[in-house]
Amino acid sequence: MAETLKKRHSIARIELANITKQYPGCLANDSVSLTLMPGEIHALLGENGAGKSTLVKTIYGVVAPDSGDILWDGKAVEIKSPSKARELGIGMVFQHFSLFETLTVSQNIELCLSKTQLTSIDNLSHKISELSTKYGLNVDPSRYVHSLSIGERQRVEIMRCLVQSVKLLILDEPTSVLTPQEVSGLFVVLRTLAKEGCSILFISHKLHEVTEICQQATILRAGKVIATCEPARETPATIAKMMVGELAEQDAGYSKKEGRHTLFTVNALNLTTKQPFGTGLKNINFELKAGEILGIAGVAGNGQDELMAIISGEDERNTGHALSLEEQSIGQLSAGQRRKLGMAYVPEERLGRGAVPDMSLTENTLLTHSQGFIKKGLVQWQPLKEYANKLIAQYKVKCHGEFSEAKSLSGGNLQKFIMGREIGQNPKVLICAHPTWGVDVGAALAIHQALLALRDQGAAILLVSEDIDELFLLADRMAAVCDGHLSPVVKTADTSIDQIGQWMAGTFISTPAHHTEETTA
Amino acid sequence: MMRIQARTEPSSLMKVASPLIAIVCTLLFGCILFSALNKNPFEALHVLLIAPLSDMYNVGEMLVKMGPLLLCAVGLSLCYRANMWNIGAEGQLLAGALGGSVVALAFIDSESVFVLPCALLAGIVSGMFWAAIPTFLKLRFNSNLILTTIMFNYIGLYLLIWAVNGPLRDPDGYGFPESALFSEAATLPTLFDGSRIHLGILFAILSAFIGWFVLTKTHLGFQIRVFGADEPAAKYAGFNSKKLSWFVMLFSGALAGLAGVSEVTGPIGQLVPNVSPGYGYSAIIVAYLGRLHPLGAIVAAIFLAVLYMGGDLAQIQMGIPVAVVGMFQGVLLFFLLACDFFIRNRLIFNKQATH
Amino acid sequence: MDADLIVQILFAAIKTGTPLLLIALGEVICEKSGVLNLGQEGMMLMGAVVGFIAAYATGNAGLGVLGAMLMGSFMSLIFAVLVLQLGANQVATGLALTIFGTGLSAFVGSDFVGNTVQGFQPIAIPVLSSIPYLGDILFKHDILVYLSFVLAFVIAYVANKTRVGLVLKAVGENPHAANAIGIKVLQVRYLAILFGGAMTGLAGAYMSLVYTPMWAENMTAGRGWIALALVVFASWRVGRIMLGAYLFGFASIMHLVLQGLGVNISSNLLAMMPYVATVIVMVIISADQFKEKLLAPRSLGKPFDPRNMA
Amino acid sequence: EEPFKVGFVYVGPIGDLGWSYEHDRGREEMQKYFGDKVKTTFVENVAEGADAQRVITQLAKAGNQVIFTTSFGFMNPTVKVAKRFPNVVFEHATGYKRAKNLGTYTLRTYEGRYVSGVTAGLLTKTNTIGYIGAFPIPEVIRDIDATYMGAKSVNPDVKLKIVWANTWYDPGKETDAANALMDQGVDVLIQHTDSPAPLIAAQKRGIRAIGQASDMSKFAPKAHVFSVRDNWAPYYIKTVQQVMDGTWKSQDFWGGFHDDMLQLTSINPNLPADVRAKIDATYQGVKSGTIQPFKGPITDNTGKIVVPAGHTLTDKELAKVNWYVDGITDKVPN
Ligand SMILES: Nc1ncnc2c1ncn2[C@@H]1O[C@H](COP(=O)(O)OP(=O)(O)OP(=O)(O)O)[C@@H](O)[C@H]1O
Ligand SMILES: Nc1ncnc2c1ncn2[C@@H]1O[C@H](COP(=O)(O)OP(=O)(O)OP(=O)(O)O)[C@@H](O)[C@H]1O
Ligand SMILES: [Mg+2]
Ligand SMILES: [Mg+2]
Repeated sequence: MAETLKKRHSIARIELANITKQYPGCLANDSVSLTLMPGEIHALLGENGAGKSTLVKTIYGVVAPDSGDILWDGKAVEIKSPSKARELGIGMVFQHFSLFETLTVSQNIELCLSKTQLTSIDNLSHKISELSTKYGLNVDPSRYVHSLSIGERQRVEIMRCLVQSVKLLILDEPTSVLTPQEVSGLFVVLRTLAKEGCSILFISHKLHEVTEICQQATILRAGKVIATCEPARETPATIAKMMVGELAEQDAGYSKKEGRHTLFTVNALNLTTKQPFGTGLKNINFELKAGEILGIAGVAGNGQDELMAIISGEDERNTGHALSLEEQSIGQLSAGQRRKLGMAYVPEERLGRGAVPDMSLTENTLLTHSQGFIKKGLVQWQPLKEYANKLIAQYKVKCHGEFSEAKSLSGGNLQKFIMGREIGQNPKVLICAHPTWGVDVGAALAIHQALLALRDQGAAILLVSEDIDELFLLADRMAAVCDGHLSPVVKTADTSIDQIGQWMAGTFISTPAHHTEETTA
Repeated sequence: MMRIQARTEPSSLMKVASPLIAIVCTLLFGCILFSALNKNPFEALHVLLIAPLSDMYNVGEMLVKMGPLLLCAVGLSLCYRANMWNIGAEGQLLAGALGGSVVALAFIDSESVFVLPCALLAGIVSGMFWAAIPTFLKLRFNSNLILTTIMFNYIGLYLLIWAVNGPLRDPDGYGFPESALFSEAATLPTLFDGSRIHLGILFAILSAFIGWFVLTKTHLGFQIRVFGADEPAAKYAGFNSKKLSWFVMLFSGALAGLAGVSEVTGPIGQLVPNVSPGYGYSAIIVAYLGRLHPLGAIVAAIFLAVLYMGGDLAQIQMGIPVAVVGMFQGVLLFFLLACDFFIRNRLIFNKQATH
Repeated sequence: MDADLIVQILFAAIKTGTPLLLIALGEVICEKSGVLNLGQEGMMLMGAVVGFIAAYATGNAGLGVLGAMLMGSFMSLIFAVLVLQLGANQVATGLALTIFGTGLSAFVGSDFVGNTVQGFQPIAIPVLSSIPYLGDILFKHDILVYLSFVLAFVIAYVANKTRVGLVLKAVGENPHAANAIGIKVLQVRYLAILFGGAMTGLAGAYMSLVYTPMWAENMTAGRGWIALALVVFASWRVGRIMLGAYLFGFASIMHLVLQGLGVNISSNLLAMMPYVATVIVMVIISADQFKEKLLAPRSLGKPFDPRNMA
Repeated sequence: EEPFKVGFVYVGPIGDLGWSYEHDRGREEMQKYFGDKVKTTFVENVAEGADAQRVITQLAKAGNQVIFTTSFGFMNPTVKVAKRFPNVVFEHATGYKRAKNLGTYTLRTYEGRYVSGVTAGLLTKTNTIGYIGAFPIPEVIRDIDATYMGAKSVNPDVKLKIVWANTWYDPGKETDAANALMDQGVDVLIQHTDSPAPLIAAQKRGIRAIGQASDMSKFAPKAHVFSVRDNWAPYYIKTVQQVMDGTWKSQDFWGGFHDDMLQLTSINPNLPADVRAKIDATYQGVKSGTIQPFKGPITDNTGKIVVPAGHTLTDKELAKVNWYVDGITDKVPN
């Protein structure tokens, strides 16, 4: 301990000097410098597309910088590849998962380890289980990744780094889909690691997390370092101001509304899962009223995916009378037909599902918004383009224009676009998953306001999220899912984070003893 | 120093220029190759690439060759756009030829104007049927389309051979495996005297435009493109994937079937065991060279037809063996495929060494 | 049909299935890494002709095999540079490779038409070959057949049980993720393609040195396509490739045997048998949709360019 | 002076060692015979579909004065082109349609088969001869009959097993067919496909086989009995000469041993002397016409009299044979 402390004041773990990376058409990092001491938890902040991921990918050897130097423990190094980075003792959790779906969790982890690392671990699965109980990152090493929910996948990503002993751990938005319990569990891990002398570079858009655990913060805008600060001395609001300039009051706390008449009902919905490790739905009942936001909290993998799929109609099984929209049973309708009746849907995977990567924004508008743009089977491209441009302007989507391919947008901007597209159809019912996952504060605010405006127009919104804070901010009524059961639905004002947290853990389920996958509190 | 950098947007200049670069490279290669073989390289290249388009007769023949290639390639372009890996155009073409021949032979004594449309229709329907079986097996039993379509190519071939050796054999044909010649009423009219340009070629060009129209102008085409580019997105949007699969496969089967029946009722005039010299397979190259674009397929089909014809002419006029022609064609295709690289990338020359 | 005949048929089925097995074993590795190479026919012909020439010139069939494998790899190298380095479309490049190889092999081999070589002789493996029935079916082949047995087991082991197999699968499933964790995607793909080429060359040598020890133009007669179908048939599993290759061999032998036995069905219809049988078996075994989806390499046929990493 | 131009259209590659290979050798010999007076052109690998007509037309347009189209599938295309080029002479092999400027020619391969049958009948110990057929067309059916009649004439117990390979040329498949026959007790192989693969297979298994179309002795020095070689040169020389002289007339020409268009080549010295003697005798007999395979009475294997006593099949009738003679147990494929 004394050793590390001494080092702390002598040699930096890593020092970046004037890192510059030019992408065609965009300067992603503009002479960025940054120093990280052993045992330091350092936040890297900035709005979407500021260059955070690029910078950390440079450190991890995935991206080659155009110029600039990296000093590791005081010595100049050239990190040409991720294996070189790992050799040095750098671990990284990617923002966009780099997992292999057809491999098991332990195979995924094995691939990340070098031969020497592998030989030092005699039983990998065992080690994984051990770590997962130790850190409360619950994943079964023998499961295939394709059967994991997004939250679980993120845990695997983190586990990948923990298995190798690292000196520098880079986390690119690791908490965006974790439950509060998981986040605090992770923070325990991070603090322990830091105490052991590991440096941590932490990227997050959730500023209260940053103020909670980070000692230092570097803020990027348009590839440049525009400020550094000590988060402990700041509040999320002041940091946000540094990041995106002037903002309206952030979580001013929006007004809550009472729903009006019932628009959409789910009545005694029972459903077996199609996925081998999915969760079946058990007797789900709720009503969605016009002019309200109903929030559903839950740890990933507790049946949210199944619920969303069956409501949206992507799951093509006929549910008979379990689902109805304005008293009309819709169980037998296809996803397309449900859309025509006024349902809209924002999925959690924005690229590859919510938007086609290789298509322009105009085409991506047509993906779900065809009403009024199809005449006799022909697409009216001109009006559609104009409309897409309108969406881009209205939701401040940063892009070159309606012809930009979806994949060229940063995640946050794409999310704004998708939200705009769905809201733009004036849906009666909007089902929305993780609306602000990985979105910067500015964009998140815009999305929140759009949702509230839609609610105020009288739409019913079902908001499924793992971000409890966000649910409390937006939802008028709330419930939680656990193992395919839905808790009672209560007014947000009448509940607390604590109670919802308990419901997420399954305390409301009457028949006890069947929730084993408890997360650590 | 020179390095390669990815372009932000595909270059539209290079989209046009790249085939030209490819051709220049091939010409250079051809010069070396033919000089090494003691053939006059300029004459050889002229015969291979220009002569097929040099007079009206050759142009006509080129179109005859292009027709079936184009018909198959348009259908395949749509299939591949929708991620339906249909390798079965060959079998569908043969099925079309067989189906059309059955009708043409059944009404061999008729002079009705309806015989030809019926034969064409029968060909189209047979091609669709032949595409429908693998589609059904895929959608119902999840069997792999590449595998079943390849197998159905062979099954179709043997079925056709069986038919020309058996029930459809010309009773007055000395037992040879050929059908009787079709009657005038069952023969596609030629468009110009003295050439073999027949109605089927118009069908082919029309089909390319229909394919282009469907793909770019209609909602159906949009759905096909989404379905192929990103299946989860198509599901999310609520597109009916079965309907789309059926559509592209039946469309492709219909066009391939039309190609088959146009061959037997057109330039061949009877059912023979060798209806197709592998049109269905060559059409795969055509589809890709045309960048899976129905109008691009027109250019690519013309190009391939020229190449094939040039091969024959090179044998006739210069005695260049077919083996050398094959080599030359392969290299030309390599260059064409390689040059696409510059649509997506550029060469950058810069003095200061980086990194 | 007596037992002897059945033994003979099975023996022949293995021989007939062997070239298919060899190509499919190479192709499965190539496809597992995410690359679809449709150039087998061209590579195989080049392997056959070069193997034949090498064996003819040196009088040593072993050198012939070596030459064929080198030639196969060289052909696949052309393919690899085009699709990996230059991002050319895999399907079209593979087909172009077939056109090129067919022409080139005819050109190279034209002076060797009408010659023959001393190929490999069958070797009865001591002890094993005296097992009743089984010995006669399995252990009286020539060395290349034994080699194909060994290769099948080695490849199955490597693909399923080793880190190399894991890396291969990872690259085939998600090259971007593989690149991000430091796997050299292009390098893996190069090796996989070259291996596929070598195996296809070997299959060519089997044709021109063992099966019919001679060179004749276009002597492979479309076997590349069948092998391609076999890989799919086997859902990229090595064990099932073996089964499929022999099943196909068996079916194509049976259509001839049945004729010899005087079965009264048109020979053309009998000739469909192997293909129909393949489809039927495929339909039966691929009913588990979910499992099948997991087995196919996800990035199959899609280009990967590390420069375009997002 | 401009050379006299002659064109050839082949269905296969000239490297196929069989049908197209021999036609090309015939072309070469003819070229050698005429020297500079003649310029020959050939196009190989021509598909029998729509391409054939174009290639033939192009040959005609290129100034060829005689064009030989050497596969049955070229018949109708040749007819069509012949109509367009009345001043060019066309010769089509194995077909039956003729015109003023279009003649046909074919081989009496059944003569060779008869000798092959006699030899096989003597050589077989299992009394089972194998016949690998390509496609059930009259030529092949006729040859099967001739083979069987030849064999039966020396060995009354002989059986003939027939396997259709459904290909003219696929070495692998021909090997499979040979093996399938040998597995069923065949010990002499006769093939009607073009590659030497069956001979090689026969040699491996230590049985005997007879070569087809070209001299295949090299491929199986032990197994090889003799090859019945197609020798097209005499016909090509004769025809071109006639056209040059202006004496050519459209006709249906059948060439056999007598015209030296069919040859027994490389008769294996390792044959027993009596067999060798019988081969020579039969050959002479067929050549001189004292042995006529299709001389009545012949009954087919359904019991119908197909050639009445005292009648010998004419060429026209030979072209239409579609029955098996009595004693062959198979049925003619539809
Ligand atoms: N592969 C690439 N090609 C071209 N430009 C790129 C590429 N990757 C990143 N960029 C550019 O670099 C900029 C910074 O991207 P980066 O991913 O580092 O942002 P970020 O700060 O991580 O954003 P977010 O908060 O959304 O994760 C982007 O605006 C983008 O324009
Ligand atoms: N192929 C590409 N061509 C051009 N730009 C690209 C490409 N791929 C990515 N980018 C750029 O990379 C930037 C960041 O991409 P990235 O995928 O890291 O966004 P993101 O991290 O998902 O954003 P967010 O943090 O909002 O989720 C985008 O702004 C985009 O402009
Ligand atoms: Mg990022
Ligand atoms: Mg990002």
